[in-house]
Amino acid sequence: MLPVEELFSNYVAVLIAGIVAFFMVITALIASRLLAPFSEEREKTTTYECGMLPLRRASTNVGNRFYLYAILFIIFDVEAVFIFPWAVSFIGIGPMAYWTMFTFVVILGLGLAYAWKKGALQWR
Amino acid sequence: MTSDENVNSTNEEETSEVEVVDSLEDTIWPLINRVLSSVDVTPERGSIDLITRIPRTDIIRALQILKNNEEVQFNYLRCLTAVDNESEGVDVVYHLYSIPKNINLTVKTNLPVEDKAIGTATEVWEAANWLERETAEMFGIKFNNHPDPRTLLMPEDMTDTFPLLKSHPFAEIEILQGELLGYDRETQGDDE
Amino acid sequence: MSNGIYGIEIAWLDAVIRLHIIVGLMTVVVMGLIYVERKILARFQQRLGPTRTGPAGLLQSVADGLKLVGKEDLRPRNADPWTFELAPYMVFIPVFLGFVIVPFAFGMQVRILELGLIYFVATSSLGIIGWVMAGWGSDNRYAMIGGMRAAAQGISYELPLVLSLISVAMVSESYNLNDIVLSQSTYPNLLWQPLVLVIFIIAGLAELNRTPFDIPVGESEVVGGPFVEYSGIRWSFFFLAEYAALFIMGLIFAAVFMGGWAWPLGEELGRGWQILLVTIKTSLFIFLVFWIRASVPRLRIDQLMSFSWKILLPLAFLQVLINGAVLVYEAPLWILTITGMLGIVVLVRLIERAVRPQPVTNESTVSIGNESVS
Amino acid sequence: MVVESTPGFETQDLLINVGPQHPSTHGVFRMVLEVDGEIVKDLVPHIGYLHRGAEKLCENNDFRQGVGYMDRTEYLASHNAELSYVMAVEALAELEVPERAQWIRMILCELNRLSSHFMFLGAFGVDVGVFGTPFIYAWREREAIIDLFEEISGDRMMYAYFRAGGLAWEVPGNFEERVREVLVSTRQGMKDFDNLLTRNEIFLARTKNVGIISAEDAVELGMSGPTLRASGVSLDIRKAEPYMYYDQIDFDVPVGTNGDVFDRYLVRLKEMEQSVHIIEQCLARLDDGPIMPERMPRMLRLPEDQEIYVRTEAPRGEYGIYLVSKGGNKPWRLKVRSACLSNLQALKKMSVGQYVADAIIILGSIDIVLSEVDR
Amino acid sequence: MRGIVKSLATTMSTFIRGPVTRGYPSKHRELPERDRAFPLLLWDKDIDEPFCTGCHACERACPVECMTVLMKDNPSHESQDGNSKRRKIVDEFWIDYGRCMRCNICVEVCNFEAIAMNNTWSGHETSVYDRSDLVMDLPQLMAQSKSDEIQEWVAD
Repeated sequence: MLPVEELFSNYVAVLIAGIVAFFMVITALIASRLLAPFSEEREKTTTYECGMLPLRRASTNVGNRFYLYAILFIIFDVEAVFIFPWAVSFIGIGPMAYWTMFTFVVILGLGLAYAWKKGALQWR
Repeated sequence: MTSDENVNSTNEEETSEVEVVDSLEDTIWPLINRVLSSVDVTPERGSIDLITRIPRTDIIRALQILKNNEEVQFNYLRCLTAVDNESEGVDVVYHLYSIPKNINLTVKTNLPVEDKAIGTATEVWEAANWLERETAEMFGIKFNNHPDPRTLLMPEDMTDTFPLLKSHPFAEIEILQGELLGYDRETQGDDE
Repeated sequence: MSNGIYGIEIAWLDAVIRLHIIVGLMTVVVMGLIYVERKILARFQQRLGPTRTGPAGLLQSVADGLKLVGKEDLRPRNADPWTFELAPYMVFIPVFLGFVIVPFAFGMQVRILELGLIYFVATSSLGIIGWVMAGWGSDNRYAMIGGMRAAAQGISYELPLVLSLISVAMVSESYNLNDIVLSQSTYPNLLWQPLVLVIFIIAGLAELNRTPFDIPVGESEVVGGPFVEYSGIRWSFFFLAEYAALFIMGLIFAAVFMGGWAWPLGEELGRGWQILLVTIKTSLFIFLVFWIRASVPRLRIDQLMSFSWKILLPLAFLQVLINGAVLVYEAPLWILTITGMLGIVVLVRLIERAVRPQPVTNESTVSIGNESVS
Repeated sequence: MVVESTPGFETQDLLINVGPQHPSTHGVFRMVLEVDGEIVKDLVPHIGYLHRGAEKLCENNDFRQGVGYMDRTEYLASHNAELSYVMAVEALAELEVPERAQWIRMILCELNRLSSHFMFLGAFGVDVGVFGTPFIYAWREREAIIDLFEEISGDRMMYAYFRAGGLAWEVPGNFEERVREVLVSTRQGMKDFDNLLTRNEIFLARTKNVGIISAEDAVELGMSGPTLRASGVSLDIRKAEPYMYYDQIDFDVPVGTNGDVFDRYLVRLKEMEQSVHIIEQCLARLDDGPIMPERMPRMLRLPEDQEIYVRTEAPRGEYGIYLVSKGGNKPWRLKVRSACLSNLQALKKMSVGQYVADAIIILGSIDIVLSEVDR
Repeated sequence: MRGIVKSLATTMSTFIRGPVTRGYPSKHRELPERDRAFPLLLWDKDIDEPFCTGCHACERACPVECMTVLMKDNPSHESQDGNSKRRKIVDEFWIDYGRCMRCNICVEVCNFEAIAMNNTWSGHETSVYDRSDLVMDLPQLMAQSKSDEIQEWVAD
């Protein structure tokens, strides 16, 4: 185990990585802006619609299935978040920790089974 | 092009008149005649299929009978098209096939030039839908009560000219296209 | 690692230098991967692949890159400017962040993070936002559908991926990639976790949007998906991100399941050998991805979702519980091997059952002969 | 131009325009999908982008010149398209086609069926989502067949090899052994496809119970060919109304039971085996002899007021030629009955209620050739 | 899963079998003798003039009307103290390759075997930037036959 200060100082590298990546994108974009030709033409800036003129705006409603999966995901991702700290420390704590998590997972498993039964996992 | 005398239609004339009456008995004509007893129907001897002519007022009713009658069961519409006979009007031609009985029948009906309208066969077979749309736009035939009377192959706005009519010019469109594509330069080159 | 390379002790400068090495490495590797993928796929399809640029087409990626830089960068006039412009950043940056933790050899990584695996999972799922932004911002139907599909798929396969990594971390008792690799110096994790390996590969393919899970970008349906409206350099960042993600996934696979730079029988190796080992193990994963791409069709969205939620997720949970039981009662690890193998059998059975059409029909679908006339 | 969507919360189905410039429309076909989520609510097909007026052109060209136009109506199975046309002309002109020419025609037509079905398998595999592999497999085998066609007729796609009365010229001397060589590679290709797709779980999941059309609907819509037979109707013109020497040949007609996309795939694959079988029998029956009738007029003229509707079994179904003659050396009216046009009519019926991705593979499973649809 | 494994095995088997394609622009396939690209005019080497007499037979037989032929009196005819037996000879000949549908009919109708389909690779690689460049004139149509680049294949 590393000392706490070093634990966080390592994450400075993550920030730097983000900045490096950002500059990588922006330099490439600037290089392209300088090198690439640009011609203003109305036809070019229409969206690709298989050769036809766009029928209407694309950003309309989204199928409600997607939201349902998003909700399910949040439920189970939270569960995963609880499992994360447990996974590497339960051996030290002992069987009690294991059975606690077991119960938790089983309850969520029942929840999944319920969602399944209710048809939430069915696309239609 | 020079040897026109070799045309091999020597024995055509003899066959047509005499054999029609005899050979019709070998075909499915008796059967069809029985089935379509309520309709005014005249037979003709086709090359491989029997051709029957039905007046246009009766045509859809006749087709219904042909499809639904147990003896013939023409459940398959092979083809629907038209033939432009210039002054004699336009023939609408239905090629029927009976899958259970394995028999063919060609049904023809004549439309006069001035009133090219006929009932729609989509009431009988769904297959007629696109075929009628194509025939309509190509020959200017109006299929009454057609469920989807848009153009099929032609542009949406091309509802006044009918390309497959004999009166429609063959080459004009091509010349027009050629000009659009820059063929006029080539023709100038040819004239040198 | 606190002792920097080249004796540089200042932490941030050290990080900057290491990250710049990564930038170069990533660019070269991605170009190489694109070339290798084209060559390998061509070979699977009995084609030649690129041959015209350079010897054996080696410079193909360079030519592609130059072309992309010099290509006109278009933005549809109905597109949402900010979403559209920011999407490449949002796709590329999270992928690049993933390079912070991946180990290339002992002591060869940007940083050892104590929560390395969690960090990896966190960054890799961030990219989905970029995909949705690209899809939404382009004002294009294909892009929009593609973006939605990418989101649905991304979040659905996130869970099996997370749980498979948790399972491995339970055996190695750490989220620290360095420790995970070191814990495998005798036996690699894949021996104890065969089912998890399969789940990881499947979920990994889905996270990478690779065949058979390439529905967000499916050429024959949504014509490239979220980035259909992107061109030139902006488009190339989606591509770069895709292949960089593939590279990272391969490295994680090597580190987590194959023991990274450690030789299975645990002898100390020189750095060159370690890098070679990591390269081989990574290549294995990448080759498998290419191989699968050349061989299988694409799933449909409902099948894709139900496969994740109904098959992978329960199996992954089960594996976590079994792992826990075995570890907490200190049972021998080979039990895990056996249960894992059983799990794979169950997985295969479930897949085959799922494939069977719902109304059960006659087994011989096509009857030869003339008899069945309607 | 772009129409603003009305503000508010009412549900609005997404209209997706697939084609004419889309990778999987197999040419310039356009369909407008009305989509709710991922489910197709409605489908409107648009055709006509490739309409060249082949029928009108043929009315203005003589019978020899017309052959070239027939090639172009069905560019993936040109031999089969030519066959209907020359058969129609032969029947009206009462030409007796020599035996050898008939056998060679049968071999070429069946080979063309093989090449066309390979094309289907390849394109269909790509529609289902395998990255290119089936396409290249298909191309590999198709290439062998097309090379053979090129050795025989001189062209790779537009053969113009059949003539009213027989064949344009004699086949090369090594014809039989070349056909046998091609059959060997064809078998290998079929095996590769079988291994690659037929039992692949993902492929099964994608194709089984998708795009089902019942036998009654298929007949009602005038579908033909493998697409119809997959629904369980055993209608093969080669069996029902044999032309050429198909009545002397032993072969089966594979029939599907479900009428889904998978059946359409499998029926074609099985049909290819039958084609190989037919070609082998034809090769055994092939004798020396003339390839054109002895008394062949230099300029073909047809009798007056005759008409004929000739139908043959092309790879995609019934390819019919309706030929009306009013004398002279040109047809008065020539109608091409396109199998694809009728099959395509069923697309809407098959696709509504399916997923967007399914609509694509259903279109692929019909195996359309747009130049035949539009003519 | 077993089916997927089978698919993987299939692709692996083709991986081992090796490529079947060629590096096209640098490597050409051998063309069969009968291969037909676009029509060309043939050059009578014995007399050093084209076989073609400009009789318009091909022009009339062409389904797409891509040919234009002009005829003239042969200056090297025997009556003009030449060594040629042809009284008339082709003056100008244009073929629009952009229109030609390569149906071989012009070759079949020719009574002098003066026109043939190009069966070399150069006949297949005729891309141009301008449509009008596809209209070939007499020297262009003769060039390949003059330089012995094509072998004529005549159907029996």
